[in-house]
Amino acid sequence: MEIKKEEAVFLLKKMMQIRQFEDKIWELLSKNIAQGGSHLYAGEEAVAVGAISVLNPDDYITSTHRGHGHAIAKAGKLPELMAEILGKATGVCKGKGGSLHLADLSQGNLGANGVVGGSLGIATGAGLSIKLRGTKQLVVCFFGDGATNQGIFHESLNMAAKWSLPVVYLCENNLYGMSVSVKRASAVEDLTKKALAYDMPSENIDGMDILAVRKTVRKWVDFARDGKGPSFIVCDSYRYYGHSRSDAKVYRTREEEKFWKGRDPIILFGKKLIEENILQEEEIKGLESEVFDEIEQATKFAMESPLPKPEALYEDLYV
Amino acid sequence: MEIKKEEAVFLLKKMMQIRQFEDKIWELLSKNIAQGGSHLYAGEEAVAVGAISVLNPDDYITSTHRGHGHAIAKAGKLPELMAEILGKATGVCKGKGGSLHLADLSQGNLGANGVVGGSLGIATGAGLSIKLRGTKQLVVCFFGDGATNQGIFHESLNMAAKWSLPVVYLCENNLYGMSVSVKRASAVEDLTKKALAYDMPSENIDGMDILAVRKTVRKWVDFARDGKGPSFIVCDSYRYYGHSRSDAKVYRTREEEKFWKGRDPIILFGKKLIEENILQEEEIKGLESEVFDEIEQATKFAMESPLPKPEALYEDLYV
Amino acid sequence: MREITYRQALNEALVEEMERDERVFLMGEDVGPYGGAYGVSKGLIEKFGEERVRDTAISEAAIIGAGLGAAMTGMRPIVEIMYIDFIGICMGQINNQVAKVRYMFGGKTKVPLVIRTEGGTGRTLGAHHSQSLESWFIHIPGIKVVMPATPYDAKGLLKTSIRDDNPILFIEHKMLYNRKGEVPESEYLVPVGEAEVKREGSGVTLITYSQMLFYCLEAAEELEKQGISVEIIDLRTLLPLDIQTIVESVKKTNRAIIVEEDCKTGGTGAEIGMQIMENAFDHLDAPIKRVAGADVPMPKSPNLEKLAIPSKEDIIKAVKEILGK
Amino acid sequence: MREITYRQALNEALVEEMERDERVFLMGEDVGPYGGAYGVSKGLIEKFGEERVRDTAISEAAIIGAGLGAAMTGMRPIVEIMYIDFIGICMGQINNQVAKVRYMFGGKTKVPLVIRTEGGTGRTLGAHHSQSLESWFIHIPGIKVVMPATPYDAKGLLKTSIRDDNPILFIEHKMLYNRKGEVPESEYLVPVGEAEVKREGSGVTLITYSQMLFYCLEAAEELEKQGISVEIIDLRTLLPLDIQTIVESVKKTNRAIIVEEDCKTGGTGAEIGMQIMENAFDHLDAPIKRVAGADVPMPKSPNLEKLAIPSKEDIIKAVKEILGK
Ligand SMILES: Cc1ncc(C[n+]2csc(CCOP(=O)(O)OP(=O)(O)O)c2C)c(N)n1
Ligand SMILES: Cc1ncc(C[n+]2csc(CCOP(=O)(O)OP(=O)(O)O)c2C)c(N)n1
Ligand SMILES: [Mg+2]
Ligand SMILES: [Mg+2]
Repeated sequence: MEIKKEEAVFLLKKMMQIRQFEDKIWELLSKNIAQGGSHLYAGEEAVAVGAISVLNPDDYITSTHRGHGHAIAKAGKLPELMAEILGKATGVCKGKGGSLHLADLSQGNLGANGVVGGSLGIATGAGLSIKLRGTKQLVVCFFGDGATNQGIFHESLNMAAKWSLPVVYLCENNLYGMSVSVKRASAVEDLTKKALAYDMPSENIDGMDILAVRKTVRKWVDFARDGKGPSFIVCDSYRYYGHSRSDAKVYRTREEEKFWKGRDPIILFGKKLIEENILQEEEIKGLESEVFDEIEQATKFAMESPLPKPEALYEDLYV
Repeated sequence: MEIKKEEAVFLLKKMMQIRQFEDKIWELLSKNIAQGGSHLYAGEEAVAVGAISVLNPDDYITSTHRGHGHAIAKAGKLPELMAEILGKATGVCKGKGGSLHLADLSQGNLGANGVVGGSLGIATGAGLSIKLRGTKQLVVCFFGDGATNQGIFHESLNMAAKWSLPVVYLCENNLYGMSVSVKRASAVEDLTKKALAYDMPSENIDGMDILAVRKTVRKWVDFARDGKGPSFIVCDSYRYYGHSRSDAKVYRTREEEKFWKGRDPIILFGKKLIEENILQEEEIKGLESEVFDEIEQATKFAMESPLPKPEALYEDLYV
Repeated sequence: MREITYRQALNEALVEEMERDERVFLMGEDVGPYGGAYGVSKGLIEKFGEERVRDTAISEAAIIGAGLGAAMTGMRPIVEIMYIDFIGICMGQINNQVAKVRYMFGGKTKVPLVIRTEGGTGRTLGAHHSQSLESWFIHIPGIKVVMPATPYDAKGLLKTSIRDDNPILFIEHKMLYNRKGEVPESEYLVPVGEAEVKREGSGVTLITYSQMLFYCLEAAEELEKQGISVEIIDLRTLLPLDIQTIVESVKKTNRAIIVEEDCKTGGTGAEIGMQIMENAFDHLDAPIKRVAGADVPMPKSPNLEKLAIPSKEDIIKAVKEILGK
Repeated sequence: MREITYRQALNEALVEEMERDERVFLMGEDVGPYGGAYGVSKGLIEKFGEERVRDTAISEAAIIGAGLGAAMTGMRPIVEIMYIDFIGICMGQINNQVAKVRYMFGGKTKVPLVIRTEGGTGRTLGAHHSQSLESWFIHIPGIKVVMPATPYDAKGLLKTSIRDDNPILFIEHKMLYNRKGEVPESEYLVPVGEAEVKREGSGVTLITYSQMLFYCLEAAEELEKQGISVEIIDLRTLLPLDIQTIVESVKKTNRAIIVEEDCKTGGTGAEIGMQIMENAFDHLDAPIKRVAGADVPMPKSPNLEKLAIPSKEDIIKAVKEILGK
């Protein structure tokens, strides 16, 4: 395994941050401390962390309704993200966005999106902007399997391919769009076929294996940076929680859940690091408790933060 | 050539009707007798006539902004169609639709559409309706190359493929969407590739050869009627006139126009019929002048027809 | 009379109409085994099977387009757009196709299509899941817009909408699904296009619909204690607007306030207010008022979300202002 | 002063702003060699090249989305939707993304995006090429809506819109492209958000915009001959609405008529009328009137098309009615 200890620690810790962050949000939702919808990313950590870890800080990402993981991976600060989810004035969007709209423009995160497929056009336009400005940046555009059935997905891929824009379209295939399986929603189960309509190179990889994600994304990131245009990557993964709080998960079996949890990306990566003698069991435990403290602090910060002032209602609308 | 004389005459005459109809509309536009937009079908006759000639009367079609040809081929009556284009009360839509909205529900023509891609969903829904009602009908959905870049094209094909609906999606590839060539608009020049995203069978054929169109469409019509689902056919063709009256055609060369006019579907089919001794030169001339008379009569009817009464403004909105 | 929830009332309407007419079917995202995002179609797929209760891909434009094609060819589809917030994606299909085909084609087709959707604020879901976009649709001739507030009206109006030969946008409210109300066991219908006086009064007319009805009713209770009598009209249908019922009331009270949850500017209150002005100007003793949502995207924070829509207090304040108290 | 057409005026604005700021670029269907469906961008691709004048596929949603993404990352795109009739296809992108990102993200981004489009009736193009949909957009907080009538305003407002850091829907009118008017050679700007009194008068205020301005001016000429004095306000920007200019005029004339080309119900006149009522009720000597389009999809027939929108005669009639003459 060609990975330095420092990097391994970084990756593992990021994944742990996401996992524990999501578990905490779940807890806050259950206690009604967090209100509204939150679509949790637990189980899919290897995708966001793997993909974003090969980017430069000034590269862009666009995110989804299931965006906590992307935001954390893209240098998002846990306290401000947590505060945003609770709708607090200290949140990264001043409490106006919430879970579905985490964005941090200063970190190149062009935003989560409450609309499935809603970021596809934005990512494509950011790619066009890079091309016109002549920088060496690029965009990773995250979206779910369900989003590949939205018209704008197709319009965007066509535009990016035709104009050879530096965008990596990264599909997080977690088998379901809400309750409807890929099998029931899409005419093709192998989603890479959707790129054939645009002569766009595509690849399907194991989204539970962070090193596989990194390797593949790096390949297509280099491709884009070399001016060779966009690509389409499908990462197979699984969301551990239901689609949202009220989801009884009638559409999937407990066996299936067990199968995927048996391939947990954090455990898998941790095991590998131990096997290859890069990290020791204790170090991993240490990381976990470090992250635990970070999450506790973030939660404390978020919970103690004030709600926005009433005047904020009319602020930030127009420049 | 396996075609009976009666049938050959029918096909040839239909194509002539469309050609002369369109030439007449062009004349009426130039004289400002016809107002507004009319996108003329001249040059593409083999596609509409070939495809529709293999359908049953109770099969459906959906049409486009370039819809005169489809309407005529689908048993449309020339006088009522001409009257509609002139906005007359005797028109097939009582003068409310016009050139862009020719429809004749009683003949299974679910309508032309001023919106590119606007009929794709309707065709798909008609296919679903057939499936639910359990009849043996089917739908041929016409649209242009440009429409394949619209989101709803993709959503519709996915839906039809997933549900195995009896719809033949027929793309009239006349090389341009208004002024933008397929090459400049679409990431793939071979439009059949767009069906790969839906595992939908597809075929690219010569749309200037009416027999080729008939043969291929019949194959996929049978396929749909057998319950095997949708298909995607790309017919290469060419529009003789500009996109609309004001089009200076700066985006294409006179050589290209000459090349395609050298493959005129009516002349080609006529020649073949003479070669194979199915029709004589004189018979063809005779047909042409028969059609000439029909068009003159239709024009007279249309021009002499009254405009709708003012009360008509508020009629036909709600049931 | 028995009390059931708005959700159950809608569910009963779907079941009864699907049993009554086999041309009726339901199609949308997660309407099958999941039972719809807010549970309205629970149990339907078990009862009517996969052919008549169809889970679709996330393809709003094709859902509407396909609904239209089916409606034009002999079926009576009910299609669901999960949140009205997403309806922009299929606005082209609704505006240009669904609403216009009949007129454009000289009356030679009809479109018995119900588009069920859900709107409004109250769950701190932020700007993409909290909109009230009904006013776009009252500007689209060719469709009707129905927005029931009570379980009784929800059931009666959904049944009537399904039987209507015109396309209908049927907008439910996310905060009403759990609300209970009296609903008879036996069959009944509520006509589309008729408002109802939900509370009689003499001092001022509150014109409202959907969730805001309950805010108005609460405000009226409180005002009554203070000796102020309020009449409340629940529009139930926004297009066509039952201006007659409104005008009759305004002629009696001489004062009108429109209470609406949507953003004020360009909202439904503007049209209602203008129609009152056009039809009852001489009866007005004070300018018509609007108590409406703030002109901002819906913020996530629970306190800002509350501020962004009318409150009971806002209504009470407006009533007192219009009465000069 | 020299006279040029509305088309030329717009073209000059594009050229000047693209020369001034290299972040400005144009993207849309047939904007390149074809020069735009109505010829506004003729010559631009020759001047600025294919990178800055981009012909797109027929993909309205992606056009808007990509414009937004570029605007958020340092560019100043002008995107074109060929007819406003097609804007429903990208309504989701405009409403949920373009208009909302800044607010949702706590003010941490800005969207210097101009969406140019074209609307209105007059060419007997039927229901899919003749709509006036501006009222949908005044109901979308976060964007601005600009609708110039004269060549002077077209140029000055387009330049200002391009320099604005907010998203702007800029709606041209198909019947105005060939209309000439005075436009200075030297540079000038017209501020977004300011209405203008285009004709002073005393008896009644006509509030209008876009093509209807000229109908109002003609009606006023004729009314003057009959001794009736009419004041005409050209709104120029619909959102934000310059209610102050309107109210000042109404306080003077005590009568207001809104003349609008869009369908009456839920149209812009409703909002304008309500704001007048809210701000100048005590100054009104008569109910505010709307002279507006018919509530139908636009019929093809030339006679019905004319009937479906206000005529000079309709305006004259309304003025006389409001004056009790
Ligand atoms: C346009 C649109 N339609 C429907 C929804 C409701 N919705 C939210 S998430 C979701 C499923 C999305 O599936 P997928 O893209 O696979 O992402 P996942 O949730 O699996 O991560 C749906 C239907 C939405 N937010 N936007
Ligand atoms: C949604 C939409 N966008 C743009 C237009 C304007 N327009 C009318 S026809 C056309 C070109 C269509 O090209 P294609 O689909 O290839 O059909 P063709 O005209 O070549 O037959 C365009 C851009 C439209 N009518 N609808
Ligand atoms: Mg998914
Ligand atoms: Mg074409």
